[in-house]
Amino acid sequence: MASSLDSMYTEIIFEHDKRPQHAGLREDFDSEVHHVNPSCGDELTMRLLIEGEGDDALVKDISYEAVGCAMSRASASIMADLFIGKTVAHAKKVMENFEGAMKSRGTDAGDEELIEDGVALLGASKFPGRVKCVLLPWKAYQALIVEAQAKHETDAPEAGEQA
Amino acid sequence: MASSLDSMYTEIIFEHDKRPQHAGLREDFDSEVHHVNPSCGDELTMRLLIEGEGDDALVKDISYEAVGCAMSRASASIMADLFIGKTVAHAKKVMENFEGAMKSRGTDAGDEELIEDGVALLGASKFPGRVKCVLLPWKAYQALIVEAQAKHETDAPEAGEQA
Amino acid sequence: MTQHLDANALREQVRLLGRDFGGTPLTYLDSGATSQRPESVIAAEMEYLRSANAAVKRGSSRLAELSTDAYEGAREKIASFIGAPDAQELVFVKNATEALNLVAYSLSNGGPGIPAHLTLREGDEVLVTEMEHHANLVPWQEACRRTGATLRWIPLTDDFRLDLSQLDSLLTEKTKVFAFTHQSNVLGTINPVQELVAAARAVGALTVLDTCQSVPHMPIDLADLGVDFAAFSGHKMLGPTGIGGLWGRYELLAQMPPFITGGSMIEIVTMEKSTYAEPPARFEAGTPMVSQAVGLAAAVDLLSDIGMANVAAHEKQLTQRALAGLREIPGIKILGAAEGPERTGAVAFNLEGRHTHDVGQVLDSQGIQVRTGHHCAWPLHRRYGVHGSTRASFAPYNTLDEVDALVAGMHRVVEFFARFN
Amino acid sequence: MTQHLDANALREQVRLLGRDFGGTPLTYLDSGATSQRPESVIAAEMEYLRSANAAVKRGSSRLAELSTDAYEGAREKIASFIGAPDAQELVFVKNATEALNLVAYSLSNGGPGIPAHLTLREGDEVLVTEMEHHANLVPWQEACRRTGATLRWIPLTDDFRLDLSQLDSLLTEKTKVFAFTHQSNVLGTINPVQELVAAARAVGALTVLDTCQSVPHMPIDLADLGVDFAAFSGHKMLGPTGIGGLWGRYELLAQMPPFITGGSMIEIVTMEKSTYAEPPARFEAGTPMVSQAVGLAAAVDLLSDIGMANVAAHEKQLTQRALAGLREIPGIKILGAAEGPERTGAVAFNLEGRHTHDVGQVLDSQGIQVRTGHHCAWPLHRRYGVHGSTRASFAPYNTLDEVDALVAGMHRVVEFFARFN
Ligand SMILES: Cc1ncc(COP(=O)(O)O)c(C=O)c1O
Ligand SMILES: Cc1ncc(COP(=O)(O)O)c(C=O)c1O
Repeated sequence: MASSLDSMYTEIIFEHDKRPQHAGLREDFDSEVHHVNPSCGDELTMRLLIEGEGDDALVKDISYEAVGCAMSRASASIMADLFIGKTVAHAKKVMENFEGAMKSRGTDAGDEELIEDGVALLGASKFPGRVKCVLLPWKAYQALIVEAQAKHETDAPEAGEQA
Repeated sequence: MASSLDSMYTEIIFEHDKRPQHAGLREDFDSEVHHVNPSCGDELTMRLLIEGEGDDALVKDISYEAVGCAMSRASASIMADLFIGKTVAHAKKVMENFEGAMKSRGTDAGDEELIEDGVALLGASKFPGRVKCVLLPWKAYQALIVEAQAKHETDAPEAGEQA
Repeated sequence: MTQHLDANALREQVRLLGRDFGGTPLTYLDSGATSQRPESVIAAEMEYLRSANAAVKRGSSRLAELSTDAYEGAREKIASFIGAPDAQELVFVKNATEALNLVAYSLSNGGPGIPAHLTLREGDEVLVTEMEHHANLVPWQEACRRTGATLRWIPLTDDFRLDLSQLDSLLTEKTKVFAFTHQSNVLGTINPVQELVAAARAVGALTVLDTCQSVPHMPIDLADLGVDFAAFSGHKMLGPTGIGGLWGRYELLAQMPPFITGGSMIEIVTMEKSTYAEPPARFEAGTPMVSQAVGLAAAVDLLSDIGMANVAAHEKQLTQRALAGLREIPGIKILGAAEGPERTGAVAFNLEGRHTHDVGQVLDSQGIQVRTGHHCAWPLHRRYGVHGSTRASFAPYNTLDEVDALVAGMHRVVEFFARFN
Repeated sequence: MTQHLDANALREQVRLLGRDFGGTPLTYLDSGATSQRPESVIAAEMEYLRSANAAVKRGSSRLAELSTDAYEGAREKIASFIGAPDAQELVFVKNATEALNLVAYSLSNGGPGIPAHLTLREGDEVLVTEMEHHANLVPWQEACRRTGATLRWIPLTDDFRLDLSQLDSLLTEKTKVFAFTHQSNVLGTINPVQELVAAARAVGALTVLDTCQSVPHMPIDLADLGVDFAAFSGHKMLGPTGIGGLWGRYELLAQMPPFITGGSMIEIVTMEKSTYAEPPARFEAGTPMVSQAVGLAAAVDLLSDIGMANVAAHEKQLTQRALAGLREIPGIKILGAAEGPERTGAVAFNLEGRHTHDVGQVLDSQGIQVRTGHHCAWPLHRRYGVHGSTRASFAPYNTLDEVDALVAGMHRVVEFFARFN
């Protein structure tokens, strides 16, 4: 069997697939999205809760329900684990590094310091057809953060003046 | 210049093109059609007057206005000349023989006894793109005769009983 | 016609099938999605391009004559292949999806003088089935939305057939159009076309048959089937992409308004108003896919040479072998009936606890190309409680060895994932 | 980029141009209708078919990856050739006619949540011109009929240009769409796109540019031209039939409802209802024309190699030589302006007292292939009081010798008919 297959499907992937971290939908959230992968019908519902404003805001919770392949389920689990408890600014940096590596077709190994367990997902970067599966939760987070921040700004209209 | 060109464009064609027989639209008619050749925009208005019923009816007049190439104008002129004064049955026989020869790509010379001057039009049968031009008036006649006969039947509803 | 189909001889003609992936040979089992083009099809298109290519049906030049002959000759050949009584009933389109949209739009476009039985209106119903490909579902949803008509559908039974028990209440005097597939692209189920057509006729409904998965795989006689319209794609029957057909009864086409409009489909054009040519020209606006029609005619020649009865028998054999082999593997659930006269062509399945993407990936690592996902039949998958399936589908060039490779490949898939249990 | 265009070198790559008719060599002067495919275009398509052909954008197989890369790579190459800021703004269609119908249908389909500026309604106006090809006229007549909007048009001047003297009263706040051609396929007139776009912007009208006759013949930068949509056909630019493009601003495409619906353009499908994918997928229902897109990308490579500025200069030279030669022939009337910076590409004319079919036939007997008839621009011909015209049109592979053959050929036409005076 091709070794690129073995570098994609590893113990850690199936660990996350079988026992996804932070899975389930929790009631306390600022924003919710429902994303699908139209070519295979995979579906992801994800919720985000943040605290504070701007880049310094904290990711308090990411909860989700993911129907999909091992790669996309592991990806949601790993991402949630990476982001929860971190600042929005940090999440953004991780996201950029991870997306770049994921789309590099295996030429960019990513910054392990930043993306940590996300490295385990990069095996899929050699399979362009599967990159979408892995990025599904990350794209969901991108939509969620925009919405959550907009909500916080409306909730606290004086924020701008206070700054 | 190719001899097939010379066999299409003959004195007799240009004679009819320049001095079309029976041209002009006359007021006494049973049916009228307006046909076009959509690919070049040629237009033909043609009228038919018959006398009597069924196959024995006489073609009393064919009048027309033709905008088109030399072949299609000559065709209208020659056809009108062939049909006027003849029975509908005879016209039908001529039509069948002529159409068969015209669509034969030059393999069927037609029955000269029947189609007479129509022979002059058969040079176009080697040019499939031009067959439409030549057949335009003949198709018009086919539509006209159906309409004219229908009209005569309505005008004389007892016709069937009398026969 | 040969007595038996020689798949290996045919494979020699399909260069792509000989390729490998770094030493792993290719096993192409996705012809239900798109088939591979034999050299004779490629050669016919090239020969046309090198000797006769020009704008068709225009004027007085010899190249235009040659190209028109090639295009109309292709129409005649393909029409006769599907049993169309008259070549003028065959409209060339880019794919089956365009063909089905053509009917759905034409019936909802209306216009001056279009008869009521060819105009969808509020109060009318369109009947489809729960096993349709999206191409024979979404256009009807949209036509209903535009016109106010109502969409209804025939549900599926637990044994992967149309549930016809309530047909009387679904197919009624209100039904203006009944659109259904000849053969499911997932289940392989062949529907009882003549029975359904008779029922539609009895209530005066028009019938639209999706023949995407039947024309490439069995002998078809549209006149005999009795439907009013049929749609198919060239690329699923050894022909080029970019060409397909809509067949329709001439008396219906002749009364229907156009769909796509523009050059070559008109009669008279003024700035104020246009009138339209007779079918098939009325439905072929713009410069047509001439070289692709020529390619499809060559594909039809090849299929006729092989003999469609032989194709059907061959694919039946492949299907049976696949079903028998896959059934033995623990954890595999076939999405479709057991082998029988009313199922062929495609074998879809799931491996318990594993997603179709993951299964497909491990098959791919062995060079085996199958389709994963919902195969554009999402409602069907939802009906059977699955999100997708892994599908192997066959063409005349597939061999029993390839089916065996699939079965062996699935055994390896099971082993591979067992490591992580 | 070469400094000058070497038409003879290019001719070596186009096999059909070397053919003859029983000893009479071919002179192909009908590339405005359809161009000939160079061997590099044919080879690119064949290479794809023999190594990578599969259903694109589907699942987890390596062939699907290769074919998706080929298809999306073609999109990027072609998008950059026309100056599209983002490849996702380029929708593949079968021809320009489909592209223009796509816009006309999408703007008249309506549906939940479609903004008003993208929905044609009663009271709205659509503005076109009297020089449009039927492909950019009839779809708008039909869209107006379906929606109750009103069609208006810019008339033509006696010197073969748009008559912009009344533009203020034609292009108003009521105008929702202004659709016009970049270059007339009959007159050769190049319209002042930027001026017209500015006027449309001032009243908030969407602009739709027919670039069928400009993209193949001159450098085009759509972003720079400022239009909202543009349509072109592959077969007029050395590419295959069956492939063309609609370019549109992403923010508009993203808000527009689909045209043709079916597989691969959906987001979620249930029996009741479907939602749609993002552009360009939303507008590419069904199996796409992958090998043809690959062929068109190869054509674009070739044109880029030659350099579009060189193509334009070369065709300008051919046009001038044709105009100069034909003008000398008694009885010939050119349908179009004298040579100048705002006219190129096509030379249409009439011979007094002779029908275009008859003229074309005698040219054909000399191997010269031109187009006869109204060239799908019937209103334009009516405007100038003629039923049709004979048109010579050029591609990069045409030579001055061929233009001289046309002029000599027309001298012979005059002699031929003189026999019968
Ligand atoms: C100006 C113009 N617009 C539109 C078209 C239509 O192109 P197609 O037939 O490829 O759809 C043509 C070519 O025939 C044209 O010259
Ligand atoms: C049953 C069925 N209908 C319709 C289609 C659509 O065909 P195309 O994508 O060629 O338009 C397909 C193939 O994808 C199919 O299998």
